[in-house]
Amino acid sequence: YAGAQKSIIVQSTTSTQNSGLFDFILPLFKKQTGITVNVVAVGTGQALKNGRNGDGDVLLVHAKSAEEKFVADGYGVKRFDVMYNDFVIVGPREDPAKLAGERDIIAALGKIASAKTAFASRGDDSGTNKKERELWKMAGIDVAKSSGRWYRETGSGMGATLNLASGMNAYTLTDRATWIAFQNKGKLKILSEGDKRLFNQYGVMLINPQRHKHVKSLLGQDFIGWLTGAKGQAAIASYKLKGKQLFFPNAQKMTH
Amino acid sequence: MLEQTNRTSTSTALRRCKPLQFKDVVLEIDGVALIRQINCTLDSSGKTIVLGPNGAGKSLFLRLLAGLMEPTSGAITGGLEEQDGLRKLAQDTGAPCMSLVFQNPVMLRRTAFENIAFVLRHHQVPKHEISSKVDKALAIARLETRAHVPARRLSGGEQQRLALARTLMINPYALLLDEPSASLDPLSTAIVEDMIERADAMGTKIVLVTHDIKQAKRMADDILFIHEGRVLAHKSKRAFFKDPGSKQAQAYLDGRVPQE
Amino acid sequence: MLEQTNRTSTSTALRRCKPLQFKDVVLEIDGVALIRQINCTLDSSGKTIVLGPNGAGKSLFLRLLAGLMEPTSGAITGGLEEQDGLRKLAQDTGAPCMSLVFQNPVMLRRTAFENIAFVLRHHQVPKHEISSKVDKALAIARLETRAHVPARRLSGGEQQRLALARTLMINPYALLLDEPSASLDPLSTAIVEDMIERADAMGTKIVLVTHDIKQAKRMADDILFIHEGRVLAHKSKRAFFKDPGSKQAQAYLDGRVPQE
Amino acid sequence: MGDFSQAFQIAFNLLWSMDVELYSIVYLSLKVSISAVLISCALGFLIGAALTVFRFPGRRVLLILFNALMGLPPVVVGLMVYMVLSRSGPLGVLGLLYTPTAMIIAQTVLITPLVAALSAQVLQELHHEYDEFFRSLQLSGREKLMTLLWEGRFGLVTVGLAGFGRAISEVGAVMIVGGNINHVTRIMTTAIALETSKGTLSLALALGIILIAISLLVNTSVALVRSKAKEAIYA
Amino acid sequence: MGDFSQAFQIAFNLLWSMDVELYSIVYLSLKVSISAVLISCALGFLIGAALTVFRFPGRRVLLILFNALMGLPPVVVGLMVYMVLSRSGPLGVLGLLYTPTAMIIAQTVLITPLVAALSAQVLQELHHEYDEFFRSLQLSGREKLMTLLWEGRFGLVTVGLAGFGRAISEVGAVMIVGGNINHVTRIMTTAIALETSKGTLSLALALGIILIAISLLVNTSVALVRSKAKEAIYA
Ligand SMILES: Nc1ncnc2c1ncn2[C@@H]1O[C@H](COP(=O)(O)OP(=O)(O)OP(=O)(O)O)[C@@H](O)[C@H]1O
Ligand SMILES: Nc1ncnc2c1ncn2[C@@H]1O[C@H](COP(=O)(O)OP(=O)(O)OP(=O)(O)O)[C@@H](O)[C@H]1O
Ligand SMILES: [Mg+2]
Ligand SMILES: [Mg+2]
Repeated sequence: YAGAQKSIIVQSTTSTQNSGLFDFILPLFKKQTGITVNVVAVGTGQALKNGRNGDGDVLLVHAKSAEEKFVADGYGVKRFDVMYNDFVIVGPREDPAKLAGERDIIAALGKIASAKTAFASRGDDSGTNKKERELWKMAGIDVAKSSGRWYRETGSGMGATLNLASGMNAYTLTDRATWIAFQNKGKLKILSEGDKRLFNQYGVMLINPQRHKHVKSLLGQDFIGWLTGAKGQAAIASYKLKGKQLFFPNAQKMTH
Repeated sequence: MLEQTNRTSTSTALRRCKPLQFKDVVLEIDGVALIRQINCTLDSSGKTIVLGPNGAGKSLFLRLLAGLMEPTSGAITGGLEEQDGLRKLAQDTGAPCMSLVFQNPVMLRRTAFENIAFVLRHHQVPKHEISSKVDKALAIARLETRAHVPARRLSGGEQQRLALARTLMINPYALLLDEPSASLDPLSTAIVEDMIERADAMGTKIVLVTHDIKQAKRMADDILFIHEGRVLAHKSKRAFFKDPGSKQAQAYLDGRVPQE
Repeated sequence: MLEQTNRTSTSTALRRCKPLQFKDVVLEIDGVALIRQINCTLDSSGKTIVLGPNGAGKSLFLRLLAGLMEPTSGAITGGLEEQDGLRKLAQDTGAPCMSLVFQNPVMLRRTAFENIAFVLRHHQVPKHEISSKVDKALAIARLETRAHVPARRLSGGEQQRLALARTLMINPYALLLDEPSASLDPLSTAIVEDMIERADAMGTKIVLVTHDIKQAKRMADDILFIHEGRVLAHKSKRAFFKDPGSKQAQAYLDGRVPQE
Repeated sequence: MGDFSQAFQIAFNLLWSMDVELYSIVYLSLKVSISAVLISCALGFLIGAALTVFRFPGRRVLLILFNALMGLPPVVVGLMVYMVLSRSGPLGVLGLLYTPTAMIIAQTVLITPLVAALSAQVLQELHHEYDEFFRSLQLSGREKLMTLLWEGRFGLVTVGLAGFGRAISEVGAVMIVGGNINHVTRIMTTAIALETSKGTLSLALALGIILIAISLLVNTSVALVRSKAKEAIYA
Repeated sequence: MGDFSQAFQIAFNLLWSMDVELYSIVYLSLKVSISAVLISCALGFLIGAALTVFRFPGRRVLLILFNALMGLPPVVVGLMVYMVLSRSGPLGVLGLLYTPTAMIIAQTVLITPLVAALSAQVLQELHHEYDEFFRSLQLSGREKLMTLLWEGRFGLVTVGLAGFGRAISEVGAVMIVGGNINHVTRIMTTAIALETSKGTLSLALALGIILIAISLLVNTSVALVRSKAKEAIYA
């Protein structure tokens, strides 16, 4: 009815929320369309589960294979690339494992493992965590054996893991956006970055209205369209923190 | 002085009750027999005075009589217990079967006024009558000036008088009193005895525990002597004071240790 | 029967105390004057019996005397209050300045045995003596068989005897008793009176509140009559019973309402 | 360590600047927690009193159960309420998930056992005192129950405050069922959790200080009302 | 919604399979929470008793303060302890952050006010009864305090259980200072939070069920000991 607020729920991850991206682009979207976007930021797995249960209209996460399975299982309509950034390795300024300047991520991880210096892993099956384990595997290191010793699985979100790394001067893998926005850096700094394998892709999809009738598919489509369209992409590109761009739009041209 | 309500007619009906009878009553707590064996029959009216040394089981006897405790074995019958019709009537009119005034006055965390009003409210007294009835009760207990003092701040004797006035308001068919004048001044004692006599005159059954032998002599119709959880004597006043019937009772009256 | 400890000599020393004196004592609670004005001097030994109607302020008087309440104005002096040396001694030997037996016995959530042991433990009685002393106290209170019953489950009279025995164990220089025989049987009353007499004979100051006029006649050295927060008479026993000195006191003794 | 003083500084500035967003978050926190506490007290006091007044088989087991449920983890409560309110849950059609109502439900589930167990404790002491008196007056169960609650009113206030304390400080349950949606379901504790995960610890601590200040305010008001009721004199 | 029954199934299987990892998590949970509760009771009972026994200026303010601190948010407690124990904090040299000790400290800070406020409530009722008796015996403050604690033992057990409930169910504080490090500082609640964020809700719920079962076990044991102590008879 008239005056009723148009709003949708987006299930997303903590990294997008913590980076401040939503706080920047959502008011723009609202101004242009009058639609309020309510973001529920949770762990990647929880976001997917909530999506499967139909507790939301749109899903925006960064775990490509899980997202594709989500769509393939019929929970989502169609997945679109939205933007990317990259992962970096941060660690203590003293850099006991001598990582500084090491572009090759595999070599960097090898140095950490052989120095047995503390490494904080999210250990929560999130997109970031999946990427990290994939990298250790490529480096041929069985971190499970060192769990509880130098390899610390924090079982929590990126922010909490960074707090822990900062508190115990540990190395960790983080997405660049969260890192730039993070305030409690302590003695941590970026020590390894730039490897192609550290690419981090975000995707967006509508939750399948055929499965969940209440899904606001029109409003949801509007949001996805905007995000992957010119205006949204421009908005993402223009979000800067401390003078640095955090996310790089890379949506395919979309028609609707 | 006793409040004569317009429920007198009902009350009289209620008083048509059977004698109260203890049959082989035993009460054990934690395996210790506190009431060892009691057989006795109390008339459905009149004043029974219960005597006996400290710890004899007098208070337990009253509790059993009032149905506040279940005997371990044996049975207590009579009163209105078995007459469902009358018991129902009692509940409808709000008059309880029996009413017990405890040895230690139980005071609600309210003012003296509210303590009495509470009891009335739970006995179907119409709202608009409560305030005036409470005032009357306070006058009986000579607590007019203490009406709005928290009851638990009253003096020992004041609390005892309040507890008694509170109970009399509900016009019970049997009134069980556990040392009601233990900490009363002589005047209050006289007034309380007078109130009890009036209740008796109306046909209310009185069972009164006391250590005041003068009081027993003044008031008793019959006397029940309890010793170590047993009834050693149950006689008319005259008979009891003539011959207490056991050396324990004799020793009790004399204030000395029973001789072997 | 009263426990005569090896601390008798100290106790005697302690008893060299000044008369207890009330000077213009007023006690108000919530703006109501409960003790209106009390001036009196109690000898440092002997048995003072306090009489007065319910709510007169007798228990408050004892509380003020024991230092449990502060007067709103006026002062209570004497005893060991001002003699710091002696007060210190009292604390070292564990004998309190005074000891009060309350109108309602205060029972710890422990057995009868432990209730007495508690008091002893807090009065520097050596550990190995406690058990035998407790047994003696229990014997005095005739509670040997109830030693291991939780105190709050004892009968009214048993609790009162326990409270008294507990207090006597600590051999106070002044013993304040608030209706100690109110719910005692005649034998217990006689024993309690005997115990009080023995304490008196040892030089302990006794202040006893009672409504039992016979008891007052038996025991008193002097009588203090309190009425509505005022001392209306303070005389020797003989003088008081010959002439109570006020129509209120006369009415009290007669058990009637004072005439205007 | 300047973090603490910095936090106080930020807390003060926030309050001083009359930040509208902060006030609406504070308002929602209080609204949710006070609603939950009122419902929990209504339920918990009744349960506590019923467990005290009525003797029935299983009573002791229930008492132990409620004591144990004081240890109900907020996250688990959040999960359970989530599963019920989720679109694919039994009450999904109501569309309550991610609303303040859902948060009130979750907090109510969380606190009711605490209130019930503690009030049973408070009331049992009183029941010892009054049981025989009530029975001698032939009070019905309902009458006993209501009277006991009134007699225990002073102790129950503290129980209610314990419930309030747990509700206002709780984050696990409301986070799951409320979703910490900005301007919709964000409350003090979820905001604190968010700021913590952003690493803005001083701001998080500042919010914490404000939360404790609110809690102090609530407790002080209750204490004032209570001392007017002259607790010491009646008890 | 089969999630619930599935959760019970998983919980049962987990317990049945004698999963070593599960047991070590349960063990650490109990170790941390019980340690914290014991310390909190030692402190909180004393504080509660002291606030009851001693009259001093500021006593009422302190009582209100402890009541208010029942609403201390776990995350805030976690943050404060984190700041103190962090490498750059005042006690950083001790290297306690991310150890079970840190978790015990955080939980102790969290629960002590709860225990203090509730025990003050329990003890005040008793103090009414005993105050004059104690004073007539000229007990010292310390003696009064210890006696009051003993007389109040039955009520204090429930207070302790409330503290235990809050400790064992708490996640915000231990997460921050413990870090939920696998094999080192992971306990039941942090594991539940982790599984929740992974979206494996059934497993999370299963762990919750186990946690409640443990809580039940602890409470049942306490209740058994307590009924041996014949509470009803002494009180
Ligand atoms: N719940 C209980 N547990 C254990 N013993 C009890 C319990 N209740 C009463 N007793 C014991 O039973 C005995 C009788 O108690 P009761 O209160 O009937 O005595 P009484 O005759 O009223 O004495 P008094 O004249 O002192 O009031 C006492 O020795 C008392 O200690
Ligand atoms: N804390 C209080 N608040 C208000 N009134 C009180 C308080 N304490 C005592 N009173 C009142 O003071 C009066 C005197 O009390 P007190 O207990 O001294 O009487 P008493 O002479 O010992 O009477 P009794 O013979 O009944 O024991 C009573 O009317 C009582 O109601
Ligand atoms: Mg008795
Ligand atoms: Mg008195």
